[in-house]
Amino acid sequence: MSQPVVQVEEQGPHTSSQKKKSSKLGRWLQVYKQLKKNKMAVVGAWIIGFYFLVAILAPWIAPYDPLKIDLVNKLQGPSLDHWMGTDDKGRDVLSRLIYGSQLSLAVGSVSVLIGAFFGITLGLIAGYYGKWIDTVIMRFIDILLAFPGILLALAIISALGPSLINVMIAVGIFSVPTFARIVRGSMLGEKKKEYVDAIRALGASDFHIIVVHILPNIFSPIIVQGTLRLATAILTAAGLSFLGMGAQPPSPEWGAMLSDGRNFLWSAPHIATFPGLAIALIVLGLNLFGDGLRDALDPRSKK
Amino acid sequence: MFVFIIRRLMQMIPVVLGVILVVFLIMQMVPGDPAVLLAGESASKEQVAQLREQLGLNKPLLIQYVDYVKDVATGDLGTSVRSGRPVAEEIFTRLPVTVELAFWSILVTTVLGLIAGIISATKQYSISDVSIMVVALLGVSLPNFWLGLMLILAFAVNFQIFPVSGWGSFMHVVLPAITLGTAGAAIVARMTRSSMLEVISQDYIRTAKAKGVKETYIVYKHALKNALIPVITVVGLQFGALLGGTVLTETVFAINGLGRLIIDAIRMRDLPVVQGSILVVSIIFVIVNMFVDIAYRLLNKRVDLN
Amino acid sequence: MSNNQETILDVKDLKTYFYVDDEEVPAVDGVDFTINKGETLGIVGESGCGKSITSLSVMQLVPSPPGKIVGGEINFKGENLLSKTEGQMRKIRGNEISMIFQEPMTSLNPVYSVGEQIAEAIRIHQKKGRKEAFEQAVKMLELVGIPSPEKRAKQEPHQLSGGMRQRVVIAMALACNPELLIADEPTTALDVTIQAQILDLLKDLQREFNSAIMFITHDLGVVADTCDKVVVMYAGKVVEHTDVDSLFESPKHPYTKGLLKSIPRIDEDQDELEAIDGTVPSPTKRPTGCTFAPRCPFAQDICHQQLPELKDVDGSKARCWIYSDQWQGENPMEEKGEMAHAGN
Amino acid sequence: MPGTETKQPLLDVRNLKQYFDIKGGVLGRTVNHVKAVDGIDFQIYEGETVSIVGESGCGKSTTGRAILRLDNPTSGEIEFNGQDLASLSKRQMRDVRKDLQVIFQDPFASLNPRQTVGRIVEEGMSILNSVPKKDRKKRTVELLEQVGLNADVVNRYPHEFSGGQRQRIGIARALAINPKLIVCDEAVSALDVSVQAQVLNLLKKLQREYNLTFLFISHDLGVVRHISDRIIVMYLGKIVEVGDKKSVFENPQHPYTKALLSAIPEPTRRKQKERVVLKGDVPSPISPPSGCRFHTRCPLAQESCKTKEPELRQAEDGHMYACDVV
Amino acid sequence: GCASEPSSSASGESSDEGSDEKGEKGGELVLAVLSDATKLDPHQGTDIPSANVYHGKIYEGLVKQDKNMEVQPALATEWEQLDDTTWEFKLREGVKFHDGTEFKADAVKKTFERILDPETASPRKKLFEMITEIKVVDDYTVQLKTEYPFAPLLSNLAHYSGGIISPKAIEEYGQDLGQNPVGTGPFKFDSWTPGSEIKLTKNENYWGDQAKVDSVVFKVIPEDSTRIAMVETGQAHLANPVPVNQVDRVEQNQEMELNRSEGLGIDYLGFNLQKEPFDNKKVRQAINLAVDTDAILSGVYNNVGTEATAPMGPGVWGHNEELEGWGYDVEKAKKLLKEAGYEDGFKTSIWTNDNKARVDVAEVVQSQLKGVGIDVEIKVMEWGAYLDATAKGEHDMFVLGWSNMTGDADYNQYFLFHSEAKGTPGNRSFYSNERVDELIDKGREETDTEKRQEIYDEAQEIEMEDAPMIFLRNDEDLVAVGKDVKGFWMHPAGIYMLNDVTVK
Ligand SMILES: Nc1ncnc2c1ncn2[C@@H]1O[C@H](COP(=O)(O)OP(=O)(O)OP(=O)(O)O)[C@@H](O)[C@H]1O
Ligand SMILES: Nc1ncnc2c1ncn2[C@@H]1O[C@H](COP(=O)(O)OP(=O)(O)OP(=O)(O)O)[C@@H](O)[C@H]1O
Ligand SMILES: [Mg+2]
Ligand SMILES: [Mg+2]
Repeated sequence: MSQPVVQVEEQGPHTSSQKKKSSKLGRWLQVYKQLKKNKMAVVGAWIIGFYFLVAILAPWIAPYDPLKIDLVNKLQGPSLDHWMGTDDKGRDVLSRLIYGSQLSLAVGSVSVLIGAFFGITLGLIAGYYGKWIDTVIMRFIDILLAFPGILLALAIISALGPSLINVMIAVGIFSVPTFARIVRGSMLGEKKKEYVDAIRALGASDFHIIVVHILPNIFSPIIVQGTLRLATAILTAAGLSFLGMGAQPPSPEWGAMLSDGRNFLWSAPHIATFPGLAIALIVLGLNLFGDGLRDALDPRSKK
Repeated sequence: MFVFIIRRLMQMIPVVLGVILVVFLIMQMVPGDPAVLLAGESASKEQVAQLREQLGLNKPLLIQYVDYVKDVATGDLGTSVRSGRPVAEEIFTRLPVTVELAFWSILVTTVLGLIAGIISATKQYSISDVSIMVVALLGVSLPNFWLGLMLILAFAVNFQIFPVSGWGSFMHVVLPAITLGTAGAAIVARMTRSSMLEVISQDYIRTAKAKGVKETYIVYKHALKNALIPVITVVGLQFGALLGGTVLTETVFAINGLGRLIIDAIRMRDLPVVQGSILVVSIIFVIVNMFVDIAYRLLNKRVDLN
Repeated sequence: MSNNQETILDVKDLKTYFYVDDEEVPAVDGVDFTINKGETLGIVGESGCGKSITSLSVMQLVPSPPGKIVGGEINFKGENLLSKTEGQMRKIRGNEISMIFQEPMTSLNPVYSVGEQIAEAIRIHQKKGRKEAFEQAVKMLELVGIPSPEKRAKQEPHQLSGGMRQRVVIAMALACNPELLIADEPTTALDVTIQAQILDLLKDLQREFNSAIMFITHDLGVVADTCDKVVVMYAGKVVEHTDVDSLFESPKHPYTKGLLKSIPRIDEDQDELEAIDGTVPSPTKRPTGCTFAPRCPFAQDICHQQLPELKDVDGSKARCWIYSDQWQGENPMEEKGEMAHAGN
Repeated sequence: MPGTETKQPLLDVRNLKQYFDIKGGVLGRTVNHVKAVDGIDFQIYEGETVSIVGESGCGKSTTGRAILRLDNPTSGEIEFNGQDLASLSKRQMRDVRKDLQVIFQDPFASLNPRQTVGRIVEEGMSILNSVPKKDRKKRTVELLEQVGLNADVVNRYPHEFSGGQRQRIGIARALAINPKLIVCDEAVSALDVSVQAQVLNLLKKLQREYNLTFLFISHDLGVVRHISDRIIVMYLGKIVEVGDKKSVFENPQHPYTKALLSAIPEPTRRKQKERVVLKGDVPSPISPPSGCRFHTRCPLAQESCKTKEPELRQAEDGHMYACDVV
Repeated sequence: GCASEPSSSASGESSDEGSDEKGEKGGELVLAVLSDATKLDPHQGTDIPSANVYHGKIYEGLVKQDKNMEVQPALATEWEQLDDTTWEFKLREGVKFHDGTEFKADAVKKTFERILDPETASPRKKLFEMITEIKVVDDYTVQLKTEYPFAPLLSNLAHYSGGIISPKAIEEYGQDLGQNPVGTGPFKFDSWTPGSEIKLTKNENYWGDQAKVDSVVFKVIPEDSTRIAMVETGQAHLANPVPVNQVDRVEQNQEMELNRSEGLGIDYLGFNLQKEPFDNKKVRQAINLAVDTDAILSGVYNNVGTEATAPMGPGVWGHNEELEGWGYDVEKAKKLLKEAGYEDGFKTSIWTNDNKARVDVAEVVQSQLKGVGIDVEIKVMEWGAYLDATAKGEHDMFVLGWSNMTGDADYNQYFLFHSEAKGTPGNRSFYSNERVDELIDKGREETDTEKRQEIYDEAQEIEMEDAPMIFLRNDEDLVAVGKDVKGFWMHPAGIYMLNDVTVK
């Protein structure tokens, strides 16, 4: 019997164990479709999009100069002139929030990038090489993880001094263990797959295998983690600012605004309320989106 | 199991040494000379030099580290620059407060989280599921310092049900514990839910159904115990977040615990106190995590016990 | 060969569909078969053809939301199970019909001792006390050939080997002496030497309990070894329903025949296997007409256009146009079938 | 079958051992080993197909992986084409790779889901630079057609294919660098019988065309009989019987081989042969039984089996078995 | 000397002062305060939170100042200046320390010897370093000899570092005296939970009028809003400080009232004269003109405190009444800048610690200086680092306050403007003017009050012209007082006066 040339017809799932893996474009298209079905994720995406838009358009949409002090008009409640009122120096809260979005998103993104870069690198190396390399790296990660909550970030800031840049570094370092663990875990699973052995059998270098073959395949959990971590980073940075360890005045960082506003909870609650809501909303958006993304990327969650 | 506990204890040692090292190194990066600080503003150069000698600041870093580890091992965390009292004393007068706060908060986290998670999972896609999950998401998203302020505004100022701040009675605990426990409760609820749902889709649940076991019985007997296993780890990790959160919560509620000690010490550049208290909190966390690990092993017998 | 002709299970035109991403997946799409008391019915077919879903449908354990039994009848001892309430079904499950699953590793609850898990079924259905049920569970373990059953009963699944776990699962299924036992690939995950043990055990137990067995497998060797009758499924449908002798001696459906020829044999040398071309169509994209037509060497126009009926052919049933009046030309099966015989 | 006596073997495995560490104890030190492969010898000659059969966990895959140097063997020599692979450095090993290839079991895990079929097949050529860049595309298409796939599949992704088709892609990848020896680790086990038959036919055809040598790992004796020239039966990390296909199947010597053969239910209505049902489970390779490893389950076991480890002994020409009783 | 939190002094008229018949005796008085004490040792204290716990409560000095800053007898019943450098004090008889020791001349001697002892390394030594001898004449007579005629001696003795310590306690506790204070005052030290609270109990054996409450608790509540809310909800009787932005909240509340009292301190924005361009007088003057201190007083300080027209406020003895502030004149400022060669402005920074009001000032000044083209960056540091940096002269501009505990010009002039006091002691603008140094030295020794006033008038005039700093406001102390509290007043030096306080 001669070998038939098999026409590749539209093939669906063939066995129940099959995981949905797809081509680059097709894959993201599928993820997008999946996401679109998740109403919560759509809401999250809208929120995130809105914030980014606001951050980009800040100079054009902010009604006032966020730093313009106007002591005569201080502590005004929301009005037509000042939709969110003014703060204790008469600055327009809305304008400050709008500009603050740039800071919060920048702090969040940069620190997540820092954390992701080092975390992914460490996780990949630990997971791929295993043995003592793994032990050394993971012990180091354990040490970082042994600092509860934002304490590590606080310790770092206490050494570097408070500033937004240092917050990025501190929160970045604080995020390293999370990424390292996720990546290592995925790596352990992925490196056992036969395609990795197949590539090794072809004589590919470790670097080639890790970067070209494995990394793209474990990217989903990294993306999901990145989104969720962004939320945490924004919260942590705000917390540090709240403690006076973050953004320096007069910068309209939300945590710092909140910290300022707490003195006026009684007389002018709007000053603390709006930045609080702004933080809660973006964090909510990121969480919603991250969750949706996780579901969309997770083949098991298909209902 | 015994071997495991011993091994886990031994594993703690390098982690604790590492934590000490990290704290030690970070504190080395702090600008300013500790001797100058400790000597006080009016001290002469000679006095400072003498103090440097006395504190061993002239020695190589590594020796300083080893000395510090030795001191820590004997319970000597140094002397507070600001108050002149031993750091250990400063810490241990505040520790009970933070431990109590942490206890109530973790209670809020666990109890609330578990109940919500179980309801949510068993009534998947129902109104209560959706609303619990929405609330849980909010809980994760609210900055806890803000939540604390809002709770004060609402329950202490407007309704005057609870005291604004301070410590001592049960009433004092309520608002801070809620503030601190909420985020964790939300996370535990989500984790419980997904873990429950995951377990419910397992083969052995199908086996139980094939035996004719009742649905509720399946949930509480077959699923819950398995579902709790990953939840325990999450609770352990939440405990860490919670300990870190005390810094903020204690500031908001003016509770004189370790968290505030740290923040104050950072503000005052009281480095021995910063160093010591971060160390103590970390060690507590490491110990708690060890217990969590052990509990996890006990529950999850599938994990290789070697 | 059944020694008892009373029908215990009669499945008629069973249809179980899944609804995924707004798509309808007809996993089981018109399945008919019967099982008599004390007899073993094998269900064979390639992966994804709907064997497991058929069995879960009988138990009414099809995962739902996505899945739903959309049509047909499942008559168990004359009563349609589809019209029973969940409470009534619970009384049947584990008691009158019980099930052995494929994966012995995952079908036991990891946090309870195996004795407890067996006893649970006994407690539920026989209303026995905890202690009594446990004792009976130990007896069951002994029955399935587990050495020192008292000790093992107190152990948890992770302390047992794969073969022992599968025995536990069998003990659990037999604990209430069911009239129908559904075994979904009970040996696929096991090594051949262990498989031989389990198959022997099942045969012994069947003799003892006189249960009817619905035995799902993809291994025709196992079918030959254990079954009295066979249902061959292809793409959600029964293509042949026959007794085991005629299956191997004169398969009626081209698919069955292809399957038999594809198997490399340990008892003879073959230079080349007669493989079936192509692949199984995906359940969402099944061809119109006979689902096997695209791979069938004999397919004619009608095969691509219309779905044939499941028809009586020489005491067997087959779903093929060859046995109808519309078929043009002679029956290609017979000729080839003879060649196959010649090869034997 | 080629004249095996005169020729130099392509692959000569001598006393290969592969132990995996088990960490434990208070300090997490190595407290024990999984003796996955515990001293095996065998040869493969050019152009033949040698199969390794045995139950799960007996060390089949481990042997294959050691030969491919995917794991570094604990000890022993693996002489391939006159070179001892076990002693080569990572870099030196790369030069040898072009002669050694592998096809894996799982059609879903063995292809990188993020690469196009074209990339997958081309990868080996580019890593080893065995084919000039400009010719790679052409060669890829050729190979795909060789294994029965259309040329237009190059831009598709693995998930768009069925299991059998994926296995063909894997075969094309292995062929791309013109290897001499291909290790097929359960290459058809995950496939449905109808598709398995297609792939088996394909492998046979390719062997004829390219004069390939196969080391075929499988637990399915039917498949093994169909494809191999010679057969190695393993039990708990040891070889218990080696010989050419016919003599092993028709005249098995070792009680384990006999039991294995008899345990397989045959798809026929002819009277099933008398079965030798083995008692108990396969012992753990961490602490394998002393003496003859099979003695715990062997129907013929004698007192001496518990202590004395049997040597491989000759039954007939090239047919050897390790049992002192039969 | 020490730059401290804006503190204050004043002759604050308290609401129901003296009307003790209204309140009931007994009970516990709870004060919500910002910071915990550091050391309850008059010789080690540089901070008002500590002083507020012991000064006038646990410890008393030989003399004290009343609400008008007049010197009054305390542990000394009378005194006499025997010559330019010798002072004789008659001590009160029948006074006992809390530990039972009798108060006699040796206690005075031991106390002052301790503060002067280099071993003690007292940061307050400067207040008494001119004392060369403490002579015990008899059990109840002491003579103090000074190196040179020193006019402000009595004021300094009234300072909180002048508290007389039990000689037995000095022996017994040594360096740990800060945790075990033993004095003669109306309250005894009871307990201290660091960071949380300090409790004092009434001294039943007090020589003077006994305190009306049984005990006093200082609760540390760092959160501003919380501190005030505690008074609002009755959990505390007094809260201090009240941040300026909460003035309205306190005033409008039924549950509490605001006690305002003029302080002796001053808030200022300093320049680092060692750095360009602040070494240029014109630049400093220009900035003085460009900053609208009125707007800051009303906008940032919420009109708490008064406009500063001189380096020290009217409450301080020696205040120059003739001086006027620089006023606000942007045009003139620009002109001066042009003359100085900074027509296009320059870049600089304002340093401050993380005190809300100071940060606010920095922000407002930043915004105002933008108007004359000066681009300012704000650096907020924690207190320790800030003090360190400003003492070393790393800063450009800086916001700070200077409290005046003695109410005398010297305390202000010497520490803020004398070139000897550069850096840590207090002159953080590194100002140096020979004439001013000369005048301050003269002022210390001049005993004739009129002449002394003239000396200080001239000094302040020069300082105003030299403009090493912008004087932002004269302090005012704010205390939130619960409605049940009667008899509270705030000493101008920023000390709570609790002796007459009653609570319901
Ligand atoms: N939960 C589900 N959601 C969607 N489709 C499903 C689900 N379960 C099964 N199916 C589909 O139903 C069809 C039949 O599945 P089934 O499990 O009965 O196959 P099977 O014959 O048992 O195969 P195998 O031999 O692999 O066990 C498959 O094509 C599968 O894709
Ligand atoms: N990396 C490893 N670490 C530890 N043990 C291993 C490792 N790889 C294999 N083993 C063990 O070595 C033994 C032999 O494994 P191997 O995979 O070679 O078996 P096999 O014959 O291929 O089995 P199967 O038929 O299941 O594939 C098994 O007991 C296995 O658990
Ligand atoms: Mg199945
Ligand atoms: Mg294998």
